[in-house]
Amino acid sequence: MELILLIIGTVFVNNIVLSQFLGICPFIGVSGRVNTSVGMSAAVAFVMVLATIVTYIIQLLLDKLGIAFMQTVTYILVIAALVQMVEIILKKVSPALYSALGIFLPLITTNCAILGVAILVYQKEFTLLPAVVYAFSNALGFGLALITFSGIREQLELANIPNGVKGVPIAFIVAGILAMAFMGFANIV
Amino acid sequence: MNQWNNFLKGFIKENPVFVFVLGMCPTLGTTGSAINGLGMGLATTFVLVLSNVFISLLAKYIPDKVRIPSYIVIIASFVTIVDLLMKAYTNTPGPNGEPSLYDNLGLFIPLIVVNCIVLGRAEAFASKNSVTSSLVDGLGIGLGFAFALTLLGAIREILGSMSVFGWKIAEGFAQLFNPATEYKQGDGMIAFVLAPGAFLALGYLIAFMNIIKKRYAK
Amino acid sequence: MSMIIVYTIATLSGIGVVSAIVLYFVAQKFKVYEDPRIDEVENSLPAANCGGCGYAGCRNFAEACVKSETFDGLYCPVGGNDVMSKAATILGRNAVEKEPQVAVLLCNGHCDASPKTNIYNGATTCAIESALYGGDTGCTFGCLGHGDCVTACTFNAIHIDTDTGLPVVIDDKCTACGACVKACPKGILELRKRAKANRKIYVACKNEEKGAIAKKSCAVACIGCGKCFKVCPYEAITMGNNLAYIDADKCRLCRKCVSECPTQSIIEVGFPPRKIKEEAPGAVTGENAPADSSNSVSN
Amino acid sequence: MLKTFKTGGVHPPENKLSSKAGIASLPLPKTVVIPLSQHLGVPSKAIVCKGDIVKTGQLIAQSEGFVSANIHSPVSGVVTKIDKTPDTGGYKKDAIFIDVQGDEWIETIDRSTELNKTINLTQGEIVKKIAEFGIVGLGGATFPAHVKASVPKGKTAEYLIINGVECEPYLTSDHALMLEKAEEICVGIEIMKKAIGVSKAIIGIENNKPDAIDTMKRASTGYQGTSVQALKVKYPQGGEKQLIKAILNREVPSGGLPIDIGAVVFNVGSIFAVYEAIQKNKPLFERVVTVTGKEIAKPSNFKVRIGTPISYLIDLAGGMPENTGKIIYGGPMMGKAAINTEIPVVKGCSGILLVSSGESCRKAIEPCMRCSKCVSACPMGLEPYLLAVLGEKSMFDRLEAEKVMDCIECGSCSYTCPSGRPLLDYIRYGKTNVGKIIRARK
Amino acid sequence: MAKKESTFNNMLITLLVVTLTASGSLGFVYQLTKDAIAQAEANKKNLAIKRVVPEFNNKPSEEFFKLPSETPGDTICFYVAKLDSDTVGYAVETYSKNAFGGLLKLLVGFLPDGTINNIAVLEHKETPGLGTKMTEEKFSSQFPGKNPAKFILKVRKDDGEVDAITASTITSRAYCDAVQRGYNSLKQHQNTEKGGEQ
Amino acid sequence: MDKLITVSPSPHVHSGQSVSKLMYWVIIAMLPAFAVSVYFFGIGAIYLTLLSVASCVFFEYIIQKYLLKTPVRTSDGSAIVTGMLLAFNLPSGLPPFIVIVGALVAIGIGKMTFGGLGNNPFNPALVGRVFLLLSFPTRMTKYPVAEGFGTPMIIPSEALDASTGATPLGIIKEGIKSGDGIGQILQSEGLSYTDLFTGNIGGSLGEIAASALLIGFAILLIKKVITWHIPVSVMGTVLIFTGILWLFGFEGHQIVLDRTGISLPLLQYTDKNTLELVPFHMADPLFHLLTGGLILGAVFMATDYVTSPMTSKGQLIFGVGIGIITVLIRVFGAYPEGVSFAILIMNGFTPLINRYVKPRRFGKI
Ligand SMILES: Cc1cc2nc3c(=O)[nH]c(=O)nc-3n(C[C@H](O)[C@H](O)[C@H](O)COP(=O)(O)O)c2cc1C
Ligand SMILES: Cc1cc2nc3c(=O)[nH]c(=O)nc-3n(C[C@H](O)[C@H](O)[C@H](O)COP(=O)(O)O)c2cc1C
Ligand SMILES: Cc1cc2nc3c(=O)[nH]c(=O)nc-3n(C[C@H](O)[C@H](O)[C@H](O)COP(=O)(O)O)c2cc1C
Ligand SMILES: Cc1cc2nc3c(=O)[nH]c(=O)nc-3n(C[C@H](O)[C@H](O)[C@H](O)CO)c2cc1C
Ligand code: SF4
Ligand code: SF4
Ligand code: SF4
Ligand code: SF4
Ligand code: FES
Repeated sequence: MELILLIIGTVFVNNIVLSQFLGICPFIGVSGRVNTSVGMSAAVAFVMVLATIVTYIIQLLLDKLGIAFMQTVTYILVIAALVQMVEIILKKVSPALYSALGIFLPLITTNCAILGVAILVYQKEFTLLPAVVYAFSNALGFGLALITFSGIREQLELANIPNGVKGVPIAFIVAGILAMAFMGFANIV
Repeated sequence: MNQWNNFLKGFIKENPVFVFVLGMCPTLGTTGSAINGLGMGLATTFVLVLSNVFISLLAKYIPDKVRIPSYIVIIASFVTIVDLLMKAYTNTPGPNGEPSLYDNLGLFIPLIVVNCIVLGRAEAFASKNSVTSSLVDGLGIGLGFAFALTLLGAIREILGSMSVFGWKIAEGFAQLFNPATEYKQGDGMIAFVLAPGAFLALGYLIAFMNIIKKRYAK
Repeated sequence: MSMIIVYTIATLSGIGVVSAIVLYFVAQKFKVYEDPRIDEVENSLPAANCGGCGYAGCRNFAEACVKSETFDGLYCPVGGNDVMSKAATILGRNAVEKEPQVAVLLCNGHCDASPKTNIYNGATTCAIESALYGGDTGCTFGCLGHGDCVTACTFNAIHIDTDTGLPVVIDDKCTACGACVKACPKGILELRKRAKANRKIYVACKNEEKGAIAKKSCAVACIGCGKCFKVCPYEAITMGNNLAYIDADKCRLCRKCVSECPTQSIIEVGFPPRKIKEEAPGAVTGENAPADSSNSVSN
Repeated sequence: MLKTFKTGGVHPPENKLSSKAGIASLPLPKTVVIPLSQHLGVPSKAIVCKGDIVKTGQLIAQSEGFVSANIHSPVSGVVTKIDKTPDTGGYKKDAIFIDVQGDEWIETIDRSTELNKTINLTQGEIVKKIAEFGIVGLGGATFPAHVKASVPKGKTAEYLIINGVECEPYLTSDHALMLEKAEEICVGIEIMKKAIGVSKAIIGIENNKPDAIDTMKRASTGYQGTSVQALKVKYPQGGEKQLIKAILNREVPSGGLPIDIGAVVFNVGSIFAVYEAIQKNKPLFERVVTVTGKEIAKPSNFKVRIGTPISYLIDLAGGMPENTGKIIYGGPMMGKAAINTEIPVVKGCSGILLVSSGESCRKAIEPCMRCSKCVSACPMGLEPYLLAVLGEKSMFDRLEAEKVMDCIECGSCSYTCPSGRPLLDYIRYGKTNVGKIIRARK
Repeated sequence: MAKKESTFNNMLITLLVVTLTASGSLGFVYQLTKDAIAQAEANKKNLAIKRVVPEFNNKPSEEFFKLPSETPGDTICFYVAKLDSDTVGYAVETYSKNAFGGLLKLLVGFLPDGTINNIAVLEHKETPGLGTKMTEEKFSSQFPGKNPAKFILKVRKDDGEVDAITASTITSRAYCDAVQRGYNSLKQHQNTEKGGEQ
Repeated sequence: MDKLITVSPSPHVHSGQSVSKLMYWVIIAMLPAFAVSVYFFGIGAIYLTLLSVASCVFFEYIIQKYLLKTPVRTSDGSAIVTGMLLAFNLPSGLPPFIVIVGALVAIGIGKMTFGGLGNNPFNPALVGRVFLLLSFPTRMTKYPVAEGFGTPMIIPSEALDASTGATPLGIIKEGIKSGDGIGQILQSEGLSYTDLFTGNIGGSLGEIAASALLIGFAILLIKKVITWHIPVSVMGTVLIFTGILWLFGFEGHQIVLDRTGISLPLLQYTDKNTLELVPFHMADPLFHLLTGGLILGAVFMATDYVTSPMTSKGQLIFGVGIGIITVLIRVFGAYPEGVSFAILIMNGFTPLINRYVKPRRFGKI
């Protein structure tokens, strides 16, 4: 039950994109097409869970040695290596999966959402299971926002957007209204 | 390249926020007030300048295949240094118990490491240019970023809390509209302080900059 | 030195080295062949992996560059022009310098010359009107004036002249991309060689009907009388389908044909005003010879 | 019980002004112009030359392939020239010009009016004769009738559907024909049944023609397997896919033909033409044309020789009203607006509609407000608003994915759109281009 | 600029060198800032305490104890402020779970006699512009100087003496509830202490 | 003949329906509800509506004419509808400044930024309303006590506490927060179903009178402006969902069987680390149907053409989504009313619905 509430809270109430402001760059950049967003969301979910597990273990080590301040450096190194490894392996093992998800992998290294969630897991003092659930539901939240958003953008492609706001500005404005709508979920858990 | 132009380009022509739309998370997440925006901008500038300088120094010696990991480590180190320094020296709460600057920026300080601007400049500029150029480039882009964040912060603060850099402009201003309203107590449109306002304000700001740029180009 | 520093160094270096080694072996073990140019292009990119180009990361963008024939719609906002030209060098793409051309409208049926015979009241695009109706002036070959070409041009090089109702190409803005030529359902836009000072001489008519009928629907129609054909000293003019056509490659811009045309359907553009007295033919060629040779240099 | 199709449809004001007018014959015009492309498919080839003397019913242009049709002279006289003549859109097409002299028919035609019920020909002979006598569908598409009558191998027809729906507002030519030639139509149906090898035929008639329903019911009682089905009034019930759905509750699959679900559809006019061809040896050179309009003095149905200029018909119906703003060749929903009145009547012309200048202009175009009224109106279950934008933006791959090729161009969408958007214009544009792409792929 | 050739050896060495230097310098900076950071952390707590209790000269952030609250399972933290070993006040970290956004945490400073000295909001999830007005003068100034023994810590709607924040009765109630809870714990503590002395 | 003949592709006739006719029917359908609000709130209702409509039309005109330089289309009536619906969603007695800001946000951000009528993905009036709710929560959650023509036109902020109250849902929410049972709360407030039907309750201008809104619904249906799908699915879902939650209590233990409510235990996350069993109160389905602008939203706002799905199947999904989210927010969330948010959220999903829910294609194999 607690975990279910955690999922709902993370996906809807404290949506990683719309209220935590993490992973905005891919949110704006890769949201032109619904299909691409689906691939991106899946890739993020995969890496986010994996990275959370690995950094969770690293953190145990850091805490043991009393060098928690090394968090940023070690996390990013590990995440970067991890992503690259996944990419290489995926390319060989399952080219189909690679062409569906793999192309998003490099983009994910420099995505605040992954590192951000890893750090948040630490700050919220989760144990491993809630940490994984938390990471996964953040990825879900990211996917929810991204896919909805790309649907809107695909539709806007057919609309007559005034020149000044075409492109990036309108994307932000849509995100703003979406964020406003999601405020409705405030305190739902 | 003329260093002055090199410096200036970060403000308008190659402004990381308005033009490249990079580093959006801190841009949105830390601009609830002008001062936070400025703080975040300066912290990023610090990392950007130092990593630019170091990478332009070291680029020659780093083999191609490991350059990205090496750069990341270098950048991450500077980020950690900023983090430590800010934790030590900008962590004093305000007189009425307002959260400290460090608390306000929170998560976004370590996240400088994944800010695309930093790695992007390292790779695209610093690794190929002289130390001075890289320094100026880092300063220009960094301050351009800081400028954008401060501007956005100021706009959101003015609209959202009727103050700027903490200074209340509300009192006199609101009376112009309707002295009778609650407004004179200095409420702004709170939506602008909240998440939606960040997106909206940034959207319109970029649109405005686009239009200006187009006019300017003509 | 305190233990903290030792731990720090040990952990970080440990993690660094371990991941480097693991990565190295993983990379060896799971090697896949890929076009080496992708690597090269990727290396020339900023590796910011920001997604600003619309692709999922720099490598993805590099692949797109290598795969596509041109750089249409491919642009790295972080690297800017430098990076793009580097990528172009790697892929050997900048060799495609074209002979400068410009779009020209082969119709002069402005409102006065070709009065309306019907009111067209459908969707205002040339493609749609021409699918059902030949045109509302009686000439079924001429410009419909709804400006599909204007919409097609991404360089703002065409606009409709409100007085004549015909599109006008601004030579300096035209990049000869040919979008308008493709867009025009009447096939009356043509890419022609660009001459010095944007001079050009061409028959502004595509009406294939017999002279009398053509003349009836449009005062400035080419009636296929062949007078220009006879007068052209360079055999640049060919006749066919009741029309004269001037081959831009052969035309030396001597302007003899222009005055021959009984319906003024040959148009000259970019020339200085004529002197009252007729110029000697030698002088004309002399004047224009350098124009031709400088052609390939300029632009 | 009234049947109808389920998806979409609209109900424009019917305005059947000439429904009581009967079919009038009219004097021959002085000259006729016979375009060589009067049917769907390859244009025919003229086999007469300038100066040739021709008789009524004589073959003057030959079919140029399977999907093509013979053309016979509608009058007797002299071929003055073979030249181009503008079609309704102003594009010039080849045509034979004939000066009328007298009215001498070729001998083989049986000009008597008595009903001939006995069918002597075999299945193959019937189809051959239909082809020979230049019969094309008179319901509008002018598809060569012999092609439809030759059921391809591997397919079997189960039902012959007779299209007496005439769902277009204003038009009454089929109505009038059913009232006057019910018996002949029933014999025609027997011929067609034999040709395509079916035993069941259903005549579909909309409920706004109760007299035609009665007449056809009475006439068809003697014929086994032929029945009349009354239908609820709804446009475009005359579209064959909708008609089959309404009567048989079967759907022609996307991209398929009626024969795929065992149906063949013919218009009542076509059936009458078949009757005349088989029983009276009369090629298709005249047809019933409705001349109508709110302002016209005498809305009428005329029996007209092909090639007669429409100005001639208009004069006989009381002349062109002062304020005519649009001349529609066909009905208001699917007809083409003609550029002038010099256009000749062709095989596919079922009516001439004169619209006053007040009504001839379209509504001003406003932005689409996504009211989805066009979606509910589309009988093919398409999304016209989307197809139109995609067409406008030339996004052809998406158009194909959105099934633009299924559109039957009925115009229900443009008719309903509160924003007055020229939806069908853009959809047609899209169809043309997608069609090109599909063909190029093959 | 010519790129450096990559071999396994120089790659490994570079990585090693980079990480070594990086971690070395990081460790160094950490050593430098360690104390300042600890100082700042402690400072934060002390500053908050300082705001709610009168002048003191001990280190309350180190002199604290916890008591179970009225609700079983929860604890309430007390910081004792002393001026030259005289207790001048208690900073009580109290809470209410009935605020609009759920949990509301306050630091209430009491004088030894139970009079409220000052209140600081530590943690809340109230609506900006509504519930957050509890930090504003207009509302918060109602409390200092009042002793809950005589002052009814309830909003006027519930027959108390506190003027609720406009449109935020819920927050106001929770605020009062939290203060009351702190006061009760304090009394309980003082009673047991007295009891202990006896 | 001298006159030029018109040519155009088919069809050559038109249904005669037009944007402005549809919009004016919507306005007419809103009039009964408007009349009720004038009856209860007096001049204030008229002032608020007029100001909102005027500002919406004004901003649309200015933006089209001077900023976008596109043809001015204010006469199509859509801005009037937006203005009226915005006013219908505001409490009477607001200072003009707030109303004008709302209109600017609705038209400027919600509509014209996207290119005007037909292009906006979100319901403009609701964008304006929610923006105001987030920006001026105090003013936006204070509803004047209805005193007919005696109600003050603009309530000064000093008098805010004295002359305002909350909506029935707000009352319940607050009551629940302080741990009371539903029946108890309603009894003390003296709310009856007759009041809910006739509009004798606190609330924003247009939401109060269920009966008047239903008359509007009938008008829209009869004039074929809208179809039944969205309103019925929204209201049906709310009835069913709240009904389930309400009935759920009978199987629970802690039941208060009174006229309007029951309470049942529910697990709630009350602290960072603890999960507690707290009493859970639930008003009955009819109460939920008649309050909180549900009918206003279902009939007038969710049905906005531009922002709702194109197919009837899609519209049903859309309506069910709105219903579910509304109940979730009302019962579990912070806000007493959830309709505005629910509609906006589902507006966000509309493009996806349109993408995946297609009409049944004729002859689909
Ligand atoms: C290429 C082509 C082939 C056709 N083949 C057949 C056929 O084999 N059998 C048949 O019954 N109809 C056939 N048709 C006729 C169509 O089913 C249809 O009756 C005709 O196009 C006119 O219908 P409409 O007026 O509804 O458009 C064919 C049509 C086309 C365009
Ligand atoms: C929208 C639409 C409406 C039609 N309406 C009629 C009609 O009212 N009467 C009719 O005979 N054919 C109508 N047709 C043509 C029929 O689809 C079909 O082509 C015809 O009945 C076949 O018979 P035919 O080949 O003898 O013409 C319509 C076609 C379409 C696409
Ligand atoms: C957007 C919104 C935010 C709210 N935030 C709070 C809040 O932070 N604190 C609070 O006590 N009530 C809050 N409420 C509850 C309402 O203001 C409720 O109407 C109020 O508690 C009852 O009015 P009263 O306080 O004047 O009795 C909020 C309501 C809404 C709609
Ligand atoms: C049935 C119907 C409902 C409408 N509902 C709304 C609404 O809720 N909010 C609004 O701003 N406009 C509404 N409009 C007006 C118009 O559609 C709206 O302004 C567009 O969203 C603007 O693009 C409605 C119009 C109709 C016909
Ligand atoms: S579309 Fe291309 S060829 Fe035509 S005018 Fe524009 S730039 Fe020139
Ligand atoms: S040139 Fe062609 S495309 Fe351009 S307006 Fe004329 S007809 Fe249309
Ligand atoms: S014209 Fe095509 S899209 Fe429009 S309603 Fe008819 S079938 Fe549907
Ligand atoms: S009927 Fe017209 S306005 Fe309505 S959705 Fe279709 S195209 Fe748009
Ligand atoms: S700054 Fe780019 S994803 Fe966060």
